[in-house]
Amino acid sequence: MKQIALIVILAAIAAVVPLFMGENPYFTGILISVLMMAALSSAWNLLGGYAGQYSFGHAAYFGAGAYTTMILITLYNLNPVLCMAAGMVVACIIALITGSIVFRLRGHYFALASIAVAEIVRLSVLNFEFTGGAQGILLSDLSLWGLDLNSKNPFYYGMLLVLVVSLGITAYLRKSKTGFYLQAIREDQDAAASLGINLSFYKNKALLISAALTSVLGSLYGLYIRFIDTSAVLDLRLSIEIILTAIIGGVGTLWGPVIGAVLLVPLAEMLRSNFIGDALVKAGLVSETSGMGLFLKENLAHAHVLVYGIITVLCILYLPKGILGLFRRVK
Amino acid sequence: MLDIQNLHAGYGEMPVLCSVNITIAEREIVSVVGSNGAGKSTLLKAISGIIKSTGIITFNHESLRTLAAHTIVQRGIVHVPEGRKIFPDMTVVENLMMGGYLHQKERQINLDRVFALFPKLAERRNQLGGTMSGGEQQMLAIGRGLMGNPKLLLLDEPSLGLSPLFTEVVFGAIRTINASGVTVLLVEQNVYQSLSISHRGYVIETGAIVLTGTGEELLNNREVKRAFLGM
Amino acid sequence: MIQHLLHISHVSKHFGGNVAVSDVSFSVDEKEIFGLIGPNGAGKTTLFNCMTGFYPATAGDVIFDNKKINALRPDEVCRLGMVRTWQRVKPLGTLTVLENVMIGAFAITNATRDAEAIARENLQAVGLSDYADKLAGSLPIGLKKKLELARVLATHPKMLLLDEICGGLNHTETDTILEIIRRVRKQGATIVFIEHDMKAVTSICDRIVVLNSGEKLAEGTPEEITNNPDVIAAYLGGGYNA
Amino acid sequence: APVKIGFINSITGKEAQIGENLTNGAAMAIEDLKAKGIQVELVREDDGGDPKNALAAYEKLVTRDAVIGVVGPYTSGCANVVASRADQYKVPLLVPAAAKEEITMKGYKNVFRLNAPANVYSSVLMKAVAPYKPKTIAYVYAATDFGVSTVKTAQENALKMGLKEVANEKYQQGQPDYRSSLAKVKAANPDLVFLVSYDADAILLMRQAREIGLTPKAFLGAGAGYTTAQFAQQTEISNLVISATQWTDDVNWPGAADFAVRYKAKYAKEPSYHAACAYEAMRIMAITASATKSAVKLQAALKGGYWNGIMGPVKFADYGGFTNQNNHPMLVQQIANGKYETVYPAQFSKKKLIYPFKR
Amino acid sequence: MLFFQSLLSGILTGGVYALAGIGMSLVFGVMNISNFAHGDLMMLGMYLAYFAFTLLHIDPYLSLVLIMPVAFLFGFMLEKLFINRVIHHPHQNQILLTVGLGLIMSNTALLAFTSDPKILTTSYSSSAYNLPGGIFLSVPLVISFLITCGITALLSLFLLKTSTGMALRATSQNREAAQLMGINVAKMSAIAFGIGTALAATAGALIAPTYYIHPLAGHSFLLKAFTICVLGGLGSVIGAGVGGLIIGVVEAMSSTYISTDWKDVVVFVLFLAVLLLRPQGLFGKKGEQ
Ligand SMILES: Nc1ncnc2c1ncn2[C@@H]1O[C@H](COP(=O)(O)OP(=O)(O)OP(=O)(O)O)[C@@H](O)[C@H]1O
Ligand SMILES: Nc1ncnc2c1ncn2[C@@H]1O[C@H](COP(=O)(O)OP(=O)(O)OP(=O)(O)O)[C@@H](O)[C@H]1O
Ligand SMILES: [Mg+2]
Ligand SMILES: [Mg+2]
Repeated sequence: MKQIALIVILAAIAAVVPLFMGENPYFTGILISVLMMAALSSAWNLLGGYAGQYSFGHAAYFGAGAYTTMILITLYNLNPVLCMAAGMVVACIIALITGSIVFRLRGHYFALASIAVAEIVRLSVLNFEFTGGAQGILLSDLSLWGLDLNSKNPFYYGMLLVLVVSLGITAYLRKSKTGFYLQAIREDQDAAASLGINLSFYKNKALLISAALTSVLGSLYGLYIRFIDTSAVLDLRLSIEIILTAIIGGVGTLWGPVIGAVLLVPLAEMLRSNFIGDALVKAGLVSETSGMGLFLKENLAHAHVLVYGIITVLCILYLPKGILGLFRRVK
Repeated sequence: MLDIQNLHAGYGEMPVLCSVNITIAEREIVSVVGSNGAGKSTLLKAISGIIKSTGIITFNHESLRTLAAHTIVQRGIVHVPEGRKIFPDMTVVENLMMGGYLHQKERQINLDRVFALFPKLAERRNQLGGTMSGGEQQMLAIGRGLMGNPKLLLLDEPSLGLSPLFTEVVFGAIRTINASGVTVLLVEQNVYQSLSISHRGYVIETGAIVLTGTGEELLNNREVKRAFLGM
Repeated sequence: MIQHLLHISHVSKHFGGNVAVSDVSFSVDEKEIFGLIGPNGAGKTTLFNCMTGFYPATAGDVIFDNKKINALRPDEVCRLGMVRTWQRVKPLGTLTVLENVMIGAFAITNATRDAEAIARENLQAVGLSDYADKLAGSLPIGLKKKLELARVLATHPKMLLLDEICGGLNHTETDTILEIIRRVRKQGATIVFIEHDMKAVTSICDRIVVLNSGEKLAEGTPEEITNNPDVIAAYLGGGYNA
Repeated sequence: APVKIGFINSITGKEAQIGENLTNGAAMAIEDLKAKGIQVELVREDDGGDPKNALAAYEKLVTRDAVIGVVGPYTSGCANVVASRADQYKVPLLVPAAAKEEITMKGYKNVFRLNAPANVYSSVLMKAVAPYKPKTIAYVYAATDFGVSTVKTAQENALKMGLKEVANEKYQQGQPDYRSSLAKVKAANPDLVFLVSYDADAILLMRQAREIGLTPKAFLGAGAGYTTAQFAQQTEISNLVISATQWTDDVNWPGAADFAVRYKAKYAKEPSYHAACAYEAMRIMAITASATKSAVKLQAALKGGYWNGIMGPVKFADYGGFTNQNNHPMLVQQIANGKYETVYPAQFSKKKLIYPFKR
Repeated sequence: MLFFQSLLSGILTGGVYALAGIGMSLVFGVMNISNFAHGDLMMLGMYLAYFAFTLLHIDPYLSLVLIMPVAFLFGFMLEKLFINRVIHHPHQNQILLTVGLGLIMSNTALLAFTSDPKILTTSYSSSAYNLPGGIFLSVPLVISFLITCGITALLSLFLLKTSTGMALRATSQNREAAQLMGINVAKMSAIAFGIGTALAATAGALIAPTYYIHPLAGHSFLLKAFTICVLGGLGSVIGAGVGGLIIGVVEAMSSTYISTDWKDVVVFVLFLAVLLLRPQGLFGKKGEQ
């Protein structure tokens, strides 16, 4: 109950943020990315964090939403909401097929089988014609059903809504029979089964919810960027990023994914845009023409993924339980 | 031979043992008895170096406390852990071979000795350890310990899950082993049998030694009878 | 023909060339406490695994409550009212003791609050109340056994399969467990009891089946069994005096 | 203060190897201009090949950094996404090397492109070999946007020329073994083998083609991997391979040869056509921006301007469905003993095409 | 003809895959870690071979003598500095640590060697044995296939017969018990990771003469290596060897008889099918804890 209240309060605060921001598309864009990643990783967390089924193939559901929506819109100009619903159905079908195959496997075998399924989806999309194949799908119409695609606010609220739903489901499930059952499955599948838990039913339940949420985010992403191809929405990198966010925030916790996204997404963007180097130069701490300044400007641009890697490693070494784990310890 | 003074140990922030003092002389069988959760296994783990502890543990006048677990084994202290911990994907023979990891030269002799003691293991020599029955695994674990040429053998509930017939065999084997010059520290729930074969015993309660005496004295102690023997 | 709650009919289980259970038959009546004993590796645990859907039996049938349950999944068997404990305990390590038992209780209720109440009741019954908020993984072996028991009790089963639930307990603690089992029986449950502690077995069981190398060696009352020369030779040993 | 312009490029990620050529070309342009007293402040952004990042980069450049023009991005996907926003922010985008036709076919006022789009790669190659009357063709190409679009237009051209398609092998990049696909091609015995591959894949494919003894009348490489110095240097496999390119160092466009010499001195490697495109795009953008000093005027100046540099005459025109597209004449080159020689069109070349191919 | 050409080149390529898979399988088996940096370690081997060739003029296959110990030490050190510290952590943390290490390695290589691919051209890089019937066998692939077979055999013997090999396996199955046998488990993990790294680097060096060398070049092999060692059964050296051959042949065959662009899909479908029938992989053992 407390958690639900907290979700509502934070969501309300997040909802008014755009009102105060005015026209700042760059900043709004980053916030959208944060919300999207938080929601993605929260949806993943239901399956990965609670049920302990480390899916490395969540990009497949994201891609299913994005592709279904974009194909239906470019071909039939359907209402975006209908498209999203269709995307959800497609994602759920993929999830059911995936579930029936991979849920018989455990541990590493499960993780790698989930990658295999996602790769099959990716390669199929790449090879088929109707999906745009390697060329991807570009959405050129700038207005859809009265929605101004140039405005970012609809996407901001869309992502926020999915995040809130995902957190709400998590908070509710955590204290319910399903939540306990998922955790039991995570701890010991044999013990769980012997206590009357239908393993495949509960794993599939978690997977379906997770996949459906993920697909909606994919649909929103497609409409937001207006261009998708397999490397943007179906890549293994995306799946890994989702997991990374959850782990750095705190896996199997309600707020971990949110915290992970709030930290990682802006960090990645700051590194990408060389914000840190620029800030140092602007603050006059480093002269632009000095060796250090040149290094920051010239090399850091190449090195931002390197720095990201270093930060990942440090986080895993020093915050193994995620950032939430850190607070727990302090408390 | 083994001298423990003022030993403290625990898991994370939770203390389990407080101020434990125990001495064991060469060629003795010493039992530690106590109810569930008293800290018996923890005591053995502290001696074999699996968990960290503070205080003094010396073995033949050398301090063990700072040594790593695998170095302690080299000194001749072999710990047969609770719950057996056999290597599930290795065959019976391979499990035993691992027990003799530090004593490669005597492996064959030791292997024959173990097979003589537990013929069932010889029969199942190529079965995967993980598929053995509970009691079979217990034999394997003890056999594996013997492969390590122990000077001091730490046995954690060796009769757990053994049939009555086989429990007798194992207690007999412990005597034989002891007679061949190996000192034994025995943790058992089977209080009657273990105290019967022990020279001395300690009673541990919530992490502290509360009583000590010869095996016989303890068996006849009122408290012990009430608490452990259900009399 | 009398209706038995459980009927094991010609069950065999092979692992490759290894015969773990071979053509075993027996029946258990309602409200009975039924002992299953035998030397190590006799096939007792394997029989439990075949009864509860963890292994498919190579041959034979398991009939429970007039239903054939051979091909059912473990969770289906549990929901029919037959539930087992694990010889190699399986605590849900990062959940608390209370939560572990709640998982059991969810078999009969959907409400979290009810589950908690049932769980607390059963923790009380086995004497684990003080440990309710500890992580199950950190319990010592003896208490883990008690937790196994509490967890299955919380499912309110018709039939309990207990696999060496007293292993690792001393006599006094064993007595408390036996007391609990008697009470459960009084409330209407039937129990199949695997144990090596003969004192416990003889004091509590109505009837006993002895397995040896996968085959049924003997069946009878505790007296009959403890005086059976075959059983003494194969299992009890000469030093045994009941 | 000097005007600010942005440069979005793939510095990391899968496309980084081509991105680096663009980085170098652009940097040389800025240096050259500086020497001539034309100063601009360049804000560089990496998109890592991800359209989401390219969009963030563009929005950052136009809203936070207040640049008045942007050069980039390199990949077609990124360029498409950014191009679709350019009219919203009204900051001109000059695409230096992305090949996808769509980018300049949507009528965006603020999107300009220097290089010739994908269809020209195939059409120019087909024109170059048409006189020799080949009968059959096989396609071997990477499953990427560029690969698929180029082969599509090649198929259209082939149809017009009456060529029969005898094999079509689309492959995933980065595999170590293409022998089975090539063996299939060999079995079909085509006159022409039309190839689209990235850098090193090209070398791999040609090595394996040689291994299994594939010898058509001509290997036609559409840009990318078949136009690198590294490829040419593998003389065992590269000799007589024909390829389409946006630029060569022996073309008779003003400054081309000189650029090649200076580039080589500075970066210790041959410039690729990507580098030349980036150089020229950055030069045009910087000169025009520093002269106009506002995005609106810059748009007009780009629209109306005319330049003649290392990429030949440049004019952003509207034709054949394109808007603001430089109708860049592509070149056909053939490798002779490790060197590229321009062989088509005749007005830009000194050498003649050698046909058929022989080992 | 086409059939035999595909079969043979599939087998030879499979040999290279196998080596990539074996290194990974070892790390899986002993440390129970999915090593997402494996591809980057292969990349390391490629560069080592490249520099040995261009700077020291050592033939890439000969340079293995140099590369293996260097890579072993590197892996040993990686384990001591990083992996070792997460060995008791949840599985997902270990995976992400290796993801992070992989990012660091590939991006450091990107800074140091730039993103220009390097081509290692030896006298035999594109030469082939011409078998009767118009079948061609790549010379470098034949050499590397033979080397792979040798390494696989030696490694299996090492794991099955030597006491260090057995200690490695014991460590993988129960660290605490292994400690009680007197095995220095910390050292065993480091050795396992060292060998895994050496094998990865060897695989990299072996394909260097027929492939290209690039900071991200190892990534194409990462998923293959995973597929192979899961298919063969985690921790099984022979399994990984066979798995590699299967994948090589299936790829070649499906590219010939189905279509080149669907061949990876065929491989993954086969992979899932095998797992459905044998959840522990082809050569995996299944013992309970
Ligand atoms: N890994 C662990 N982490 C945290 N606490 C632990 C751990 N293992 C044991 N404990 C705690 O330490 C205390 C002593 O445990 P120990 O295993 O030493 O008991 P024991 O005397 O051997 O009991 P038993 O007879 O049941 O084996 C118990 O309260 C237990 O909860
Ligand atoms: N998965 C398996 N694969 C192969 N053999 C097995 C497997 N599981 C059990 N066995 C064998 O079957 C026989 C019966 O084992 P089971 O565990 O049923 O014995 P048990 O009667 O429970 O013995 P204990 O009293 O020692 O627990 C044993 O010999 C054991 O080695
Ligand atoms: Mg204990
Ligand atoms: Mg058993």
